[in-house]
This record gives sequence, C-alpha cells and structure tokens, in this order.
Amino acid sequence: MSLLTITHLKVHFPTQDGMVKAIDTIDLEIANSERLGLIGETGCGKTVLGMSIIRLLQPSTKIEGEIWYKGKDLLKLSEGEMRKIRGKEIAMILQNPTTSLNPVLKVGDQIAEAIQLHQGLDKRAAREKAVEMLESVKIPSPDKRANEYPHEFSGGMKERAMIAMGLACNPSLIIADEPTKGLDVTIKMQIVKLLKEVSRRKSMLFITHDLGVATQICDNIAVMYAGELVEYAKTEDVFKNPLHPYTQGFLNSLPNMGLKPIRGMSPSLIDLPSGCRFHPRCDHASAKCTIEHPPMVEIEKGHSVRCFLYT
Amino acid sequence: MIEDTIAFLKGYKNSVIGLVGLGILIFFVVVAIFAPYIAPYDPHEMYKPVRHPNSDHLLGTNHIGQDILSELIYGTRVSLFIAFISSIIASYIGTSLGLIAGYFEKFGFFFMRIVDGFLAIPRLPLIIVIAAFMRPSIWNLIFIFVFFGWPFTARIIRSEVLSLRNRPYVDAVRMLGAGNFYILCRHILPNVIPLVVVQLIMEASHVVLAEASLSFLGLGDPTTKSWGMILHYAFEYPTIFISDLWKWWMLPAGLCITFTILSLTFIGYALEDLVNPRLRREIL
Amino acid sequence: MIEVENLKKYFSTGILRKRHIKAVNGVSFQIERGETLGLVGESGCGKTTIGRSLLRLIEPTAGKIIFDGIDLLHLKKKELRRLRPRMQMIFQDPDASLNPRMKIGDSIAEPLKLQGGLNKVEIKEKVSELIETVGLNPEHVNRYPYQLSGGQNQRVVLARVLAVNPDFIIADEPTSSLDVSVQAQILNLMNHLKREFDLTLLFISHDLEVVRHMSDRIAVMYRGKIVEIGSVNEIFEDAKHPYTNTLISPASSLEDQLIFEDMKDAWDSGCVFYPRCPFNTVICSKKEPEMVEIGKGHWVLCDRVT
Amino acid sequence: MHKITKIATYGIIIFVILSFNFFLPRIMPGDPFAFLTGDPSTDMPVVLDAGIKAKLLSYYGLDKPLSMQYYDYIANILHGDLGWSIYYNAPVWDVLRGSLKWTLLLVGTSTVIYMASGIMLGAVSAWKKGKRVDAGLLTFILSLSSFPSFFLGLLFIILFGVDLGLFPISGARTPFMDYSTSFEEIIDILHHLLLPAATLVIAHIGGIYLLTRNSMLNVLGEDYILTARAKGLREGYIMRRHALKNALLPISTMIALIAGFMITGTILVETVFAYPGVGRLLYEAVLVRDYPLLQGAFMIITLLIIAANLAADMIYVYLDPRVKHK
Repeated sequence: MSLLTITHLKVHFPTQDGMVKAIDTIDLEIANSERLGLIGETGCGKTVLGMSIIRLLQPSTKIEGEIWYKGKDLLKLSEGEMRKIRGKEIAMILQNPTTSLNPVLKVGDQIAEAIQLHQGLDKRAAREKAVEMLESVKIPSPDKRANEYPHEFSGGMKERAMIAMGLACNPSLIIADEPTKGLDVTIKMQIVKLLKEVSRRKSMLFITHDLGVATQICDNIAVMYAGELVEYAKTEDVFKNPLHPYTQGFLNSLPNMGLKPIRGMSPSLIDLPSGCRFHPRCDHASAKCTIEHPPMVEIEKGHSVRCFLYT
Repeated sequence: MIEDTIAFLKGYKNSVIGLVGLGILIFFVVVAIFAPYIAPYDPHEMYKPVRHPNSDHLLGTNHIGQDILSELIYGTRVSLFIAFISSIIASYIGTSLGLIAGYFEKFGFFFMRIVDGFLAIPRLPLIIVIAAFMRPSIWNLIFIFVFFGWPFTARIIRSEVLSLRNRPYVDAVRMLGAGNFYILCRHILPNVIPLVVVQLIMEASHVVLAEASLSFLGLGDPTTKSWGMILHYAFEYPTIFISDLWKWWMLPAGLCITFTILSLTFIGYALEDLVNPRLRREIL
Repeated sequence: MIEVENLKKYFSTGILRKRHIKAVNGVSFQIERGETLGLVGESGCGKTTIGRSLLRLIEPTAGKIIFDGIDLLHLKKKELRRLRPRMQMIFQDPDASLNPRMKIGDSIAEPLKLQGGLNKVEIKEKVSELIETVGLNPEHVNRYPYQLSGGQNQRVVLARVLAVNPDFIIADEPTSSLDVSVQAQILNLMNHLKREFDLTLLFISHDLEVVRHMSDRIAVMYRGKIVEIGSVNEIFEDAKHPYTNTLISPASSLEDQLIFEDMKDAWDSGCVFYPRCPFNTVICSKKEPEMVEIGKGHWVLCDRVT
Repeated sequence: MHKITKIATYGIIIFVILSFNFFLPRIMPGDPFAFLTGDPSTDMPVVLDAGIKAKLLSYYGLDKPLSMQYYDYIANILHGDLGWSIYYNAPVWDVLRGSLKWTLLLVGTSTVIYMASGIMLGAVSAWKKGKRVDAGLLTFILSLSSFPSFFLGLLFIILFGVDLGLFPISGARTPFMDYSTSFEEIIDILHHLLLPAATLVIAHIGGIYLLTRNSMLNVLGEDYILTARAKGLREGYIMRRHALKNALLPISTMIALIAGFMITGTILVETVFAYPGVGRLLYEAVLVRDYPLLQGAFMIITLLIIAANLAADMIYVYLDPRVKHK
C-alpha cells in the first residue's frame, strides 16, 4: 500500500533572472516500508522535492499538484496542521549536519524539544528519551554526550545526532537529504549501515548523488534529471539494465566504471531545452527528441523510463 | 568597473529609502554650494536683535541681531564641509591601514589591539576634553574627527581583507608570480571599495552629529556659523523656553541637523543593503 | 623532479600553553618527471598541507624540498617569486579560485601580463588559443565566473595554469565539488593536457577510485604520515598496510568497532593507526614503526609486515 | 588566547587613558597650567585663592621631573586621590561620587529599556522582513534616531515640560522638598527621570534595532532554523529559542561602540535637562575650566565604558558555548 503519493507536482521559484522550474513535473509513490532512492546531480531539483513534501520552501514558491499522505493532501493542509506532521509523521534529515545543528543549544535539548512537543512528555521524560535516541544511533556514553554542544561532536557523530533527531518521534516517513555528503569513506559506510538499520519497517526517501550509497540502502531508485524523473526501477535493475541514456551515462562516468563523461552540462532550470530535456547531451537523440517531450512509460513491471528509444 | 557601477545604480534605484536620502542630501549640498547667492544677508552682519520673523528677516534675528535664515544657510557649508573632509581623510587612513593590517597577519594582530583600544575610548568625552584644552577651530575639529574616526574603517576593512586573502584565487595569483603589492591593489582593494563607500557615508553622519554636539556644548569654532552653534546660543538665551523664540531660532537649526543625519543614514542603509546582499538561499 | 624529505608542518595554537597540531609529521617522497603521484587520505590527514607546503604557500616547519635541483626552502623571496610560475596549483573550489570581479578572459590573461614580453594582440591570441585547448567557447571570454558552471570554471583555472607553461602541477581535490558526469570530463581533460604538455602532477584526493584513474603511483596518508606508497597495481592488488585495505574496501572492514574521527587526536605515541588497527599489538602502541621497502618502490609504514 | 588578548586590550586602554589624562594639559599649546603658575595674560576665567593654589601645585608637582610627576600621578589615582576641584573647592572624587549615582540611574534605566525594546523590534522586523510591519518600523526608527539627542531633549522640554507642564524640565529631584515617605521620594525621582531617559532611549534605539535586524536576518537564513522548522516547532518558539540567541552573539561584540555612543548621549542629555550626573559635571568643568574635575570625570566615564565591555565579554561567553570550551 502506498504511504505517500505525489501527483503532477510542479514547484517553481520566481527569481530575478526568471522562473526557476525546480520540479516540472513529478509523479511518484512511496509504499509502506519502502526505501526509495532519489538520485540526481546538483541542481536537478531533488532537494526541492524533499522540501516540498514537508512544505519548507519559501512563501514565494509556486507549488501545483497533490501530495497525498495517509489520506490527506499535504499541500492543502493549514500551516498549523502541517506542523503536527513535520517531525512527528514525516521527518526530514537535512544535509550538512555542521550547519543544521544549532551551535548554541545542547544536542540533547535539540532532540528533546521535538519529543516534548509531539509526544506531550514533560521536560525530564523528553530528555531521557533523547538520551535513548542517542544510544540507538550508537553514540558512546549518550548521557554525557546529550549535555554537549554540536561543536564538541565530530562530523560522523553530528550526522548520527541528526538521524537521532529525525527518528525521535518515530515518524512513518523519513526524508534523508544527502546524509553521507562530505564524510570520509569509513565513516560514510558506518552511517549507511546505521541508516539501513533504523529505517527497517519504515518508509524512507533517500536523496543522494552517490549511487553507491543508494544501492546499499534502497529498494527502488528514481533517477531525476532537470526537474523530472527519467527512470524508475528496482535497485539492481538500475545497475544491470539501465535504460535511459542519462542513467547509462551517469553510471559510465563513475570512476570505477571507466570515467566516461557525458558531454555538455545540465541545463539551467530557467531555460529548459525543448522536447526531451536530455537531448542536447544524448548520443541517441533524433529529430523527434528535439521537439516532443517523451512521457514516462512502464517497460516492464516496476521499471519505467522517459525515452523514445523504448516506445 | 563601468558595468559594476551601472548594475549598482540599477540596484540603488529600487531603494525608496536610498532615493529619499539622496534627494535630501543633494538639496543640502546645493544650498551649501550656492550659499552666498541664496542667503539674504551676510550672517555676521548685525541688525536689531531678537526680532520675530517678518518680511525682512524670514526667521527673525538672534541675540546679537544676525539674520537666522542666513546663519542656517551658511551653516550648511560648515557642517557638510567638516563632515566630508573628516570622513574622507579618516576613510583613506582607515582603509590603507586596514588593508595592510589584514594582509600582513603579524603586524595586523598588534595593530588591532591598538585599534581596539582606540575604539573602547569614548569619543565625544575625549573630544570634549581635548577641545577644552585646544583652541577650537575648524581644522582642529577636523583633526580630532579624523584622529578618532579612522579605527572604525580600519577594523571593518581589515576583517574583510582577512577573509579575502584566504580565498583560493589570491593563492592562485600568488602562484602566478604576483607580488604582495600587486595582489593588494589589483585583487583585494577593488573588492573592499564598496565597503569603504558605505563606511564613509556612515562616518560622515557620525561627524555631523559630533560636530553639532560639540558646537551645541559651546566647544565649536566660535568664529564660524554652524547649526550646532545656533542651537548653543539659543539654548543659552534666558527666555528661550517660555516664549515662542524656539520656533524659529531652535527648531529650524535642529531640523537641519536631523535631516542631514537622516539623509546620510538612509543612503548608508541603502548602500549597505546593496553591498552586503544577504544571500537569499535558494534550495536547489 | 620533486624530492621531499622528512617534511614537517606543525600548527601551534594558544599563546601561553602552546599545543602543536602535527598536520604533516615527517613525510618523504619523490615524483619523477612526467609522472603523476596520487596522494590519498581522509579529510584532515594533512594532504592539503603537503600541497601548500610544497609551493611554500605556507612555510613548512622542517624538512627539505628539492624542485628540479633547486632547494626551495632556502630560496629568497624574490627568487621564489621568479620560480613560482613553474609550479602551479589547482584548488578544490573552482568558483573561488577566480576573482569574481574579473572577466574570464582577464583572469586567463593575467599571468601573461605578469610575465611580460607579449603585446596586447599576442595576449589576446594566446588567450583564445588556451580557451580552445581547455574546451571552452570563445564567447566565454567576456563572462564572469558566476555566470559559468563549476566545471567550466575549473576549465578556466586549467587555462590560466597552462598560460604560464608550468612543469609541475599540484591538483588539490580538483573535482570533489563537481558532479560525477562533469568530474569525468575534467579528469579526462587533465589526463589529456598532461600528455600534451608533458606535465608532472601531484594529484590529491580523498577518492581512491579517482586517484587510481589519474596516477602512476599512489601514496596513502593517515594522520600526517604516509603509511604506504607504491605503484597503482601494488596498492590495489597487494596493499600491505591495514589502513590502505580499509580504504580499498570500506564495507568489508566494517567490524563492530565504531570509528569516530576523534580517534585521530586520541593517540600520541607508537603507530598512528594503532587505535583503529584490527591487528594491533602492544608493541604498536609504544614503538613508532619505520618505513620498510617490501618491493621495488613499494614502501609500508607497519612493523607487522616484516 | 581570547582572554589574554582581551585583558591586554583593557590594560592598554586604561594605560592610554591615564597617560592621556596626564600628558594632555602638559603638552597643550598655551600652557593650560598657566592658571597655576600665574601668568596673568591668559584669559582663563579662573581666579584662584592661595590655599587652593598651594594644594594644586603640590598635587601636580610641576617643579619635579616629568617621570616623577607621572609616578606620583599613578600613585595618587591608586589611592583614590583624583586631585582638588577648583570650582567646588572639594576633592574631585567627592564631587564625582555625588553625581555618579544619578548617571548610573539614568544610563542604567535607559540602557535596559532601549536594549530590550531595540532587540525586540529588530527581531520582529527581521521576522516580518519585506512586509509592511518591517518597512514601517525600519523607516520610523531610522528617522527617529536621526534626531540628535540634545535636540530631541529640547523638544521634549518645550512640549512635555513647558507647553503641557507634565514633567519637570530640570534636575533629578525637586529642590528643597521634604518627602514625607520614601515612596513619595521615589515617585519624584522617577518623575524627573522620565524625560531624559526617554530622550536617551529614542536617540539610541536605532543602532541596536538595526544591528538586531541584520543579525537576525542572517541567522534566519541558517540551516538550523530549517531543521527547527522540520521538527514542527512553532515560529514564535523558533524565533525565541533558536534564532535570538544566535543573533545576539554578534551584537554583544558591538557593546563597546554602543556604550560609547550611550555615554556621549548622556553628556548631552544631562546638560539639556540639567541632570546632576557625571556628564553634566564634565560639561560644567569645561565651562569653568576646572581641569582637575574635567580629568576626573573623564576617567570615571572611561572606566564605566570598560566595565560595560567586561560585561559584554561575560555575556558573550554565556551566549556562545564554543568560547567556553576552547
């Protein structure tokens, strides 16, 4: 059964240089207990997707479409109702723990405040729960650590604290935005392991540019390019049988896959190419691709692609 | 550089506050430049003292019979002259020292202790003390304002230079064989100029206030006509509060000071908003 | 080409109670002409400090650096300035490596102007030639860095570096702020330029896979020391140091033991890797190991190997 | 590291001020000590009787070598001996002590009020950035704070003191009044305090308001504010608990400057309202050329500012956990 259903989502930002079409258009489903990886490069709109689910975009943003969660359209909820969902039902783990933790508040208190708010516990009980959370993300001597400030934590520990904060109110859906960015390999692997553990029997939207990490955690993978999804498949299918030329190119440009680059660069989201958005960089592009926008087509069960090569 | 300026003016045009400030300042500058043509009388000429406003003297005359309107018009010259000369010199010294202190770390550390010391000394009380010992003249005042004005600029410029000199592009240019002087002039100075301009405007408004305050306390140059001086004599006049005298003797001078400071504050605010655009984070 | 011997760089903090942070703690290596040495390690291991010390952008605490037969650390300021264009550095953040107020063309022309000897027309010609070499369009000359993407800016940086005709280039994580598809473009371009201009390269990165692709030999760094150095094959097929193995297959080495970055500061005597080493012995905690050559040009800093 | 530099800075400041106080009358052109050595050609409006003259001569010790003079000067200050006031014919310290309490009352009250309201308004403005509330507050407060404090004080006297007759226009208490209860006395003192304090508050609120607004705007763009929102916390709570404390950090480093402006304002406002504080004393000393009193008052003012700086440093340490641990 699906927990979150996004239909015809469009997110546009007005800027001085024009309208940034950060998301245009996305349909996506996340099932109960599904861990979905959202892969894309800088500026493809993947973070915006996460932010629009919990509605943390600036007020000037124009959002169209529907985001259904447990029978409610999140986009139609009042700000007050939405606040009851943030942190409690849907938790977002923001990227870059160093700037995402408040430097002047104790780590324990930062975890406890959400617990106090959403679970109605008193200060002491919330604090105890916060210590428990730190323990559950395997931070040694959590009792002592809860009383420390973020600058006393190392990078990996801060990421663990962020995860603890996200899990604190036992949410049904976790949105994790690049939780392994900037970490050293060994630390990164441990965070991956932890995330895998804590997301058991939960749904997770795992946003990353790191395909290697995504494959270790996710059941399915959605590939995003220039504001839309171009391929959706089971994790192993993305590796074994990538269909979209962008997915193929992306895989081939990885250092351990031969470092063969895709020519050109991602288009600006203000001025998107006509037809297929990938056609200026695509080796298989035909005349049709330059004019017509390809639809997302399911090639086999659970594997869809947005490319005329397959229709 | 030209493109920068055009982009800058375009940005400035959007700031209502900035345009209002600029309008007022231009008005005062014009009055100051053309004072001899605008003023109806020589401000030192004496007529019948303490006249109420009439067709001869639109704002009446003061305790020794000088035309108050003419005093005001000439006062614009004094206030603006002192403000701009002092702040330009102070900015020049402050910028030069700030550049050097930011670029050469060891010198900068000790230098900044001195600057911190300077900044912690209360400006006006010290100026009062000095003015009490020195014979007040315009140039003495300017000297004092420069002497106490440069550390503000130096401090701000230094912290900006500190962050600039650690940018990779400065290292890159050094690797290309560029010397310190070249890097300072070509790569660091252009990046701090906008800050210097903001600082200069802010400093000018401080000086206007300080000069008016000193003159009000009777520590200004007694031979020149400044707005603060007018207020000083009015304040000393025995019946100033219990008659209507204050309406044309005190109020116009006070408002002139206020509007000059207001215009500089507005311009300074608008400039700062442009120079330091707080990065509006776009989540992409 | 480059010979580094026992290089040390300590940073001290505090005025009264001085504490030293040993960013680079006795490092030696050589780079042959036309060779690429890859330097790999975690963040904070001292690899960037090595790069900057080699160019004397920071002054090393001790050691010896010989560049093409010249002892760099004993050069006078003026001589150093004259020598500098022969060595260049490419930084991690391409956008910050260019003066935001200068047009791309002016940035590339700057080294030519600094060196002198060319007139305006010649400079202009040279700039357009360089722009083409790094795969940019002629119309980019009049743009500002913020109008270009990170990948394009890194190409500009490469053009500027090539303008001075260097012999030796240090590339400090040149692609770590770029997306993978762009990273591949830049890395391929660098390899191409290296061959065409016969460059010697020190390639610094945290990504072992990238280093593998770019280098002839690899040096692995941990906490201010080189723990293993050898050819690409030796490192990938026959790594001897336990830390190198951790880097090569991080997933397999995930025992239950938790690793925190803090541990880097926790140990001060014996082997630097002792606290994290799965094979540590009591001796390792007390005696500092020494570099041993276990194959031709393959050195390891571990007592267990011998 | 941080502490040592701070202490050194204070040491330098105190040293500079003391030396400045010492050398100024000695190096000024026109020999300010002429009034002591008795050159009748100066236009000093001071007539000294022989007793005071003797006291001053022995205090300054002008016949000794300069280094001895300096040594005596420092020694005297350390003993609390600031010299002899010519005008009041009393020890400088005794004169100052009487006015210090009024200055502290005036500065203390207005500082608390303008800091609290400036920070609050600045925070509100930043929170409502771009909305009408912000634009209105910004224009209003920037305009208001362009009024020089002395001019504002004069307007208040005319408007509230003379025209409306609501408040006394001078002094710190009604002269020659016998208070039947101490409550009555407090009311009288507050009554006198209100106008000068209001003047100071209005003249100085602009600086702190703008600082808070800028600092708050920076903080509101930080990632941890987004984190707080993602937790489902209320906006008001986020402002108070997450944003404000961070926003106050850069402000506390500006306290030195703020205190400097405040003291300046106090001198002018005390003068306008004839409020018997240290600032008024400083001004009086200038008028009657009472140099010992002038120097004493100046020294006290400087020490007040240094005290404000110390307080700011302590607040900073309290606000920023990162300082404590380093």
